[in-house]
Amino acid sequence: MNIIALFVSPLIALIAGMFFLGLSRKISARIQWRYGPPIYQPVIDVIRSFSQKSITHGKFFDFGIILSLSSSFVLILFLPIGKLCALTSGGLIAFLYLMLMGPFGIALSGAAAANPNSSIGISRKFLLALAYEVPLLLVLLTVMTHYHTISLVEIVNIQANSGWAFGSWALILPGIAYLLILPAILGMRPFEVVGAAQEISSGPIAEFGGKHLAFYTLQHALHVFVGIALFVDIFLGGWTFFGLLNPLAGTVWAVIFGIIIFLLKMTLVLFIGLFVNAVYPRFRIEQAMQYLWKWPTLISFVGLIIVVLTK
Amino acid sequence: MDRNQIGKWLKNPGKMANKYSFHVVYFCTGCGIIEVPPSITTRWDAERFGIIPVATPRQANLFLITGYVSTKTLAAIIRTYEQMPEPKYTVAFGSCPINGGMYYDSYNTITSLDKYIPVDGYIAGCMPRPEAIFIGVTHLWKLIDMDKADGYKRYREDYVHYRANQEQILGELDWPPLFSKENL
Amino acid sequence: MSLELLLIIAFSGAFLTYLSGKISSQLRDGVAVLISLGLVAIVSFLYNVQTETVFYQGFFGISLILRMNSLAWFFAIAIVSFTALCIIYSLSYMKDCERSNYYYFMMLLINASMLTIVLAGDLVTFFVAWEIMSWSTFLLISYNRNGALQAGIKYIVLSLIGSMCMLVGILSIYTSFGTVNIADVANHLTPSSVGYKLFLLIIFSITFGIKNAIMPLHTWLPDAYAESPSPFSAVLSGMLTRMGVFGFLLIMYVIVGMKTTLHLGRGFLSFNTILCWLGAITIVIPTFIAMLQNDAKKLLAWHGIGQGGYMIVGIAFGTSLGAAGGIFHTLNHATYIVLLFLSVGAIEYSTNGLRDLNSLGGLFKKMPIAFFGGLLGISGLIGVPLTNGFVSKWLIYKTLILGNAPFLAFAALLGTWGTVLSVYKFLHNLFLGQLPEEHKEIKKAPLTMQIPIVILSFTIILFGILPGLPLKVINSIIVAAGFQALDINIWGVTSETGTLNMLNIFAAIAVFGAIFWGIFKVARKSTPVDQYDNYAAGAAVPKNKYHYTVEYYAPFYRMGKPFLKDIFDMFYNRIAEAIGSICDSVRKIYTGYVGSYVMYIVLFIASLIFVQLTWSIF
Amino acid sequence: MVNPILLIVVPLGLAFALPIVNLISKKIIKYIPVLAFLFNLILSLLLIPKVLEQTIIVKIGGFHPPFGINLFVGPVGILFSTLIALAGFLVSIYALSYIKEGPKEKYHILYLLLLTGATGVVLTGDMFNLFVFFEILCISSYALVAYLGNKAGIESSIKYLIQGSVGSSLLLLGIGLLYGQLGTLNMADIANQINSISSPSIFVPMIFIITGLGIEAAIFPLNAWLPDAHSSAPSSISAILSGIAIEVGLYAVIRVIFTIFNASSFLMFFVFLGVLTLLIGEMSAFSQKNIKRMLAYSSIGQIGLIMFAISLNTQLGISAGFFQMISHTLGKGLLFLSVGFLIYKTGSMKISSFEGIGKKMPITSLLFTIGAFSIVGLPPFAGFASKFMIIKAALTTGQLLFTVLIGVILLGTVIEGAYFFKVIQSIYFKGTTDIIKRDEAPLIALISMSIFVLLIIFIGVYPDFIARILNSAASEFINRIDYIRSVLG
Repeated sequence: MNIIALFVSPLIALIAGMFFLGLSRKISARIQWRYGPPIYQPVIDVIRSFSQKSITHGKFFDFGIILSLSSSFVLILFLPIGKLCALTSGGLIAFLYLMLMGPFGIALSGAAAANPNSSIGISRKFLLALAYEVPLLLVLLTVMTHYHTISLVEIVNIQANSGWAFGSWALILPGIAYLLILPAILGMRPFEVVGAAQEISSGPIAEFGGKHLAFYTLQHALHVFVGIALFVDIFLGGWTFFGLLNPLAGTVWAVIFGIIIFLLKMTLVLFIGLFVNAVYPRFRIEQAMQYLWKWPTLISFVGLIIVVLTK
Repeated sequence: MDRNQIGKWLKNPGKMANKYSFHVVYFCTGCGIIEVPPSITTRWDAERFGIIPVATPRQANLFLITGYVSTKTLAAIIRTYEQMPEPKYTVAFGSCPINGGMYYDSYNTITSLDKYIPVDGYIAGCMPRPEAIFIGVTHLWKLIDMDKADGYKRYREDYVHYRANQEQILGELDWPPLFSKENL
Repeated sequence: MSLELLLIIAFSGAFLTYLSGKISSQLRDGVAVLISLGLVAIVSFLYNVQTETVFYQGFFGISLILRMNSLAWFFAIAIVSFTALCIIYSLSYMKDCERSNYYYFMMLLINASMLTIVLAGDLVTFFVAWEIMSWSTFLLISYNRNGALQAGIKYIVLSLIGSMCMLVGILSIYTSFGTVNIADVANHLTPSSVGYKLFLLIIFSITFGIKNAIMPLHTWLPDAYAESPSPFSAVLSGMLTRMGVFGFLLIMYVIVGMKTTLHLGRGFLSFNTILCWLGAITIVIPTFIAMLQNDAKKLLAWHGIGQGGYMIVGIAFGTSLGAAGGIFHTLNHATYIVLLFLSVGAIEYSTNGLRDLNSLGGLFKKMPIAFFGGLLGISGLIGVPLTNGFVSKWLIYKTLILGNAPFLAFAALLGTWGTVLSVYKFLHNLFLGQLPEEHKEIKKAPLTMQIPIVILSFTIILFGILPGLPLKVINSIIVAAGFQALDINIWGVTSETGTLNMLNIFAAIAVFGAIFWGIFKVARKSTPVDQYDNYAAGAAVPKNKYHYTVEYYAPFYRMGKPFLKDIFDMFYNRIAEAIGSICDSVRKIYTGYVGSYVMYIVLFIASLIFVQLTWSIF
Repeated sequence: MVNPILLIVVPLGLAFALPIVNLISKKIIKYIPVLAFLFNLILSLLLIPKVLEQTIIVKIGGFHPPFGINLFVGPVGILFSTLIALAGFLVSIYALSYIKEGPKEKYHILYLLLLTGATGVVLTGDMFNLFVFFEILCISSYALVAYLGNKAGIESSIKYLIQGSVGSSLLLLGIGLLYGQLGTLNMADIANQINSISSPSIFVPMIFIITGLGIEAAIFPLNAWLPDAHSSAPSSISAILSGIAIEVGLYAVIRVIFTIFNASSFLMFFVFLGVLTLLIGEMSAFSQKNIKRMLAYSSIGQIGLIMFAISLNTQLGISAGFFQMISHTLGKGLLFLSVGFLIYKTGSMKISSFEGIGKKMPITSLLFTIGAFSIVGLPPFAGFASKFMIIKAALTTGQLLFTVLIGVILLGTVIEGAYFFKVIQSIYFKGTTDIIKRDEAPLIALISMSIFVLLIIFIGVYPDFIARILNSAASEFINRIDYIRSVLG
């Protein structure tokens, strides 16, 4: 199973991630009363990027983006996609750290380019990351404390009984907090300050063209995938759906349907983010930080206290 | 997408992708930029052709020059053009880049953009309507299919010539030549 | 090889170095390197040796003892190795500096005294070595003059306060039990009262807390780190400050004993919980203060404080995982902070003493070795997987989360995310971004400066991928302290509640890295361009007109600056000022006027009579 | 058998012989103190083992005490006389190169007299003799303080003189009152009879004597003369005043309290007084700009520490106090001596003028540093061992009060550390970074100071070397009956 997951889950993640990118463009267009691009438009973009002759600001410029993409793929291996999970070593903590490496690689690469806009973008990225990591860490700690495990797989499996985490009411507040910070994790509006195209020429990736841009797009797709999948895994029960798959237990079909259920759940969550994305303007970075450190943090903090007290 | 498209995709995916994914650097050079917002928003929705604006030339493959080009802007245009990765296409929008338009005798407006950077297609008019942009894009598709949108190649081949023209009008350029003898 | 001989070599080596410096500087360099490497060799031969010798009885008849066990060996090998690397580094860094003989002498003296501290089998030896370390450190902190003087005074005053506390503690043990032998003291202490144990723990915690710079006793550290010569800053942050950790281990788990320490008090008001929380505060606040720093070494110094918090949390939490994590973090922190200080030192060397984050940048092409040192160093500091920092932090997080201390875990994790910001700023403002014109031509860092950086970088990766190597020793330490043994493999830690397999992660990253590197190579070749050829809305990026790394996290500064002040430092400064003014007014007792002096005599007689009449004591 | 009286007679005789020698040769006179104290040192060292076995009572003129005057050469006496001889010897070596101007023969006479007086005070067993020797000590020090003849010297000498005279009068009054009531001046005899009279009538002489001696002993608040006198005397004399004179004064105070009046209940007051003296001394020294005043205030602090230790009234406490005296003599002596040349070369007593002197005079600066470390109490120097012993003594009593006072004392140590380290910083790490031509103190002075350093390190590392004599000295104070018995037979 692990061996299969090793090959399958990166593929699923990549395809689903690209699909989500395309979907989000399409949905946004529809919300704006446009026809919108074909859903496979991101794939075309990636191919186009690959075909172009990019520039490089040196070896380190290349290194950063390769590091970013490959660590994003490693991250996928730690994520239970349906019932597939290739690596469990280190649990959610290792996962958190690996989540850091993607943006970190891009930051290194962008800074090596020495573009002022990249530097500003990276600075914003890190500040935004700090801003949303505070509630995110609280949320994850709440979940880990509640289930008393650091393993993502176990968290998913425990939820199989009730179908989702909200069966235990203590986790409702962290769930809300996660939804509040989800746009920030995905880099969507109103938290789109990092790659603000209009003011800082898309920030960290200002110098990325050709294959660098292609790699970045893939990384971004994976990032979106991970951000949503994490929510699905820790709150919506991952592959489980209120005992729907119980009759199939032990068969290959259970795995396949598990993945499908997982992806459906993800799509659902994505929609929530997209609606917010489509109708909101952008926060300034200070506003974003203040917002993230106010409501989501407060909610998740209260959630953590409740979980600690009820334990 | 129809059947024969698939064949083309398999044969030369890069070219096809370039066709259907125009990332445009909208350089707000002149009054023509006023026609761009309608074309990318709800009314005409350029995104259905894969055309989206990007913020930096590094990510773009289409350069839309919207309106007259003053000598001062020319420097920025050349710089931006040179920073775009190949393959890249230039479309001049409005009559001014073609022949100077109403600024034909202005002392600081260049009358023919083609002398300084290669232009793959012109959209004439003052101002052209947004529909004209789409017509221009479909023409560009055909040119790409026929490998005739080869402005960037011309630029490489005739770089000495272009650079001389640029220096003639701008004086000493404050950036090094894009192509030195080694990488020509 | 007996332990006395080791120390004799260490101490006499220091003097020998000084004397040979009088003859020629090359000879001195040779002797210094030889001595430090020799110590590394000797200590590594002592692996797995358990021995104890009484080496001196002339100090008030107290048997002074040297002892070697796994705890001592672990710290000893770290001390001598890091000092050796820093000595090698110093060869070129300190080449044209004044008083270089003195510098080497002090370095080796500090090395020897630290070695004595860890080998001490009784508290008097411990104290004596501790004090020698303190004053010699003071002498070396002050070495750089100017700003260093204030730092030195701050250090020595706090250090004196600490050692006075320890002196009281040691003598109270000595008078109570009549012995200072650590093992005997531990035996005697078992039946004594809880209050006395708590007293000892608190009084020693002050000492070690000052040395390990736990909030609110940290104020000496930022200045001291920033103002010392870089190789010494490295030793200072890597090992010398961590003598505090050693002290905590000693007092908590050897002298007072693990079972007792962990059960002093109830609930939140227990000794180890409070220490944990102090550690947590130490993690968070300094890490965020570090973001505001503009001096590369000061930034690292604040991180030094913050990382110390992890060790304290790990050790004080009192589980095998936590203790192992805390001890391992001590070693890891030493590797990467030494590496970072050496990298900064290389920059200082190349740019003639610049370490201001706002005026450097873009050095990564000019100084690739220092850059990779810095990169790996900050990766370790953050705890990026595959570096050793990850493993120890993982151990600490895991024990905190599973030990139902989510708030402590939150503090620890938050510290890490704060670290990311400030160390990225560190890397960016030094190495990445644009290269200022004046640094186009810089001095090349010589080989002796690069070798230690390479070795340390390699160590970071090695311990990151194969953490089992040091964890094996650490396991025996924690077992000796009475903890349950961990299931250590060469690639990580196994347990029912979560396994860490660094080799897996390494393999995954390596495979994916190779795949994408391959794809990257196969894809269309990219054109190399100059660093200044980048997009700024069609205009040229001005050279040297402005430096965009200034105020790197400007929005955060605007928000955080009012809150992120070192209030403790201000508080202490106020106290120092107050004491100064009190002293001044006390001095006015001596008026300089004989009449008042004679009056004092009369007053004295009067007070004697008063005492007699009131209390009839005679 | 060698007669301990030679310890007094030889320097005294040489002091009087010195003017005659001066007539013969002016060059030779400066070697006379050296010889005198070398003799004293050797004699004292020879006497130590004997004294430790059996106290020596020298009956002057063969009259049996209490009728005759006697010398009591007990462990305390021999400890002090060794210390005096040692310090006197080393400082006189130092003075060979240091005293170059002024009326040299007077210096040497007064120097000999000063130390003779000190030796006399510690060896005598007679109350009036104590007064006489004390006066010799004081008067010669008044004169020596004014030796340089400058305004500050004379002013402080007069201040010293006035306070000293008040003290002497009080001392004389006290002795007179005692004599009037008991009809004897022999210390053992007074001690023997002290309980026979009512307490108010011994209390009054006691406070007079304590105050009188306390002025020389620099007990707070009787020490106002000290900063002036110590700072304006020549450095060699400052070393003796700080290292010997005030400790001899303190010895006298303690002798009076312990042996004569048996007023150990009074010591509780002295504990507080000691701590107060320490704090006042250290705090006054803290912001001093003048190095010698700083050292002088530091001496006050050290005296407070010694007082505290001795007032603990335990065997351990008293021996710790003596140990502290030894380490203070060595440490402070070294500091004053080294500072003497630092001042000589820079021409100023301001601490700020020492900036960068560490390059000019590396060895002298190093010696100063070691002295400072020892005074602050850093291992492995003598000051640490003595401070260790004091704290141990205080903690051994097991009383909470002493533990708290130890805290206060250690605070004083921290303050002391702070100001000494500031000086060390300005010596080494301020001023120019250029290479300066060396201008070191003369070799002979360096040798003398180096012996101080060797002793400091040796005692610091091997305190057991003097443990026995300290112990018996402490028991001499504790066992008052033994004292009386051994004198009166």
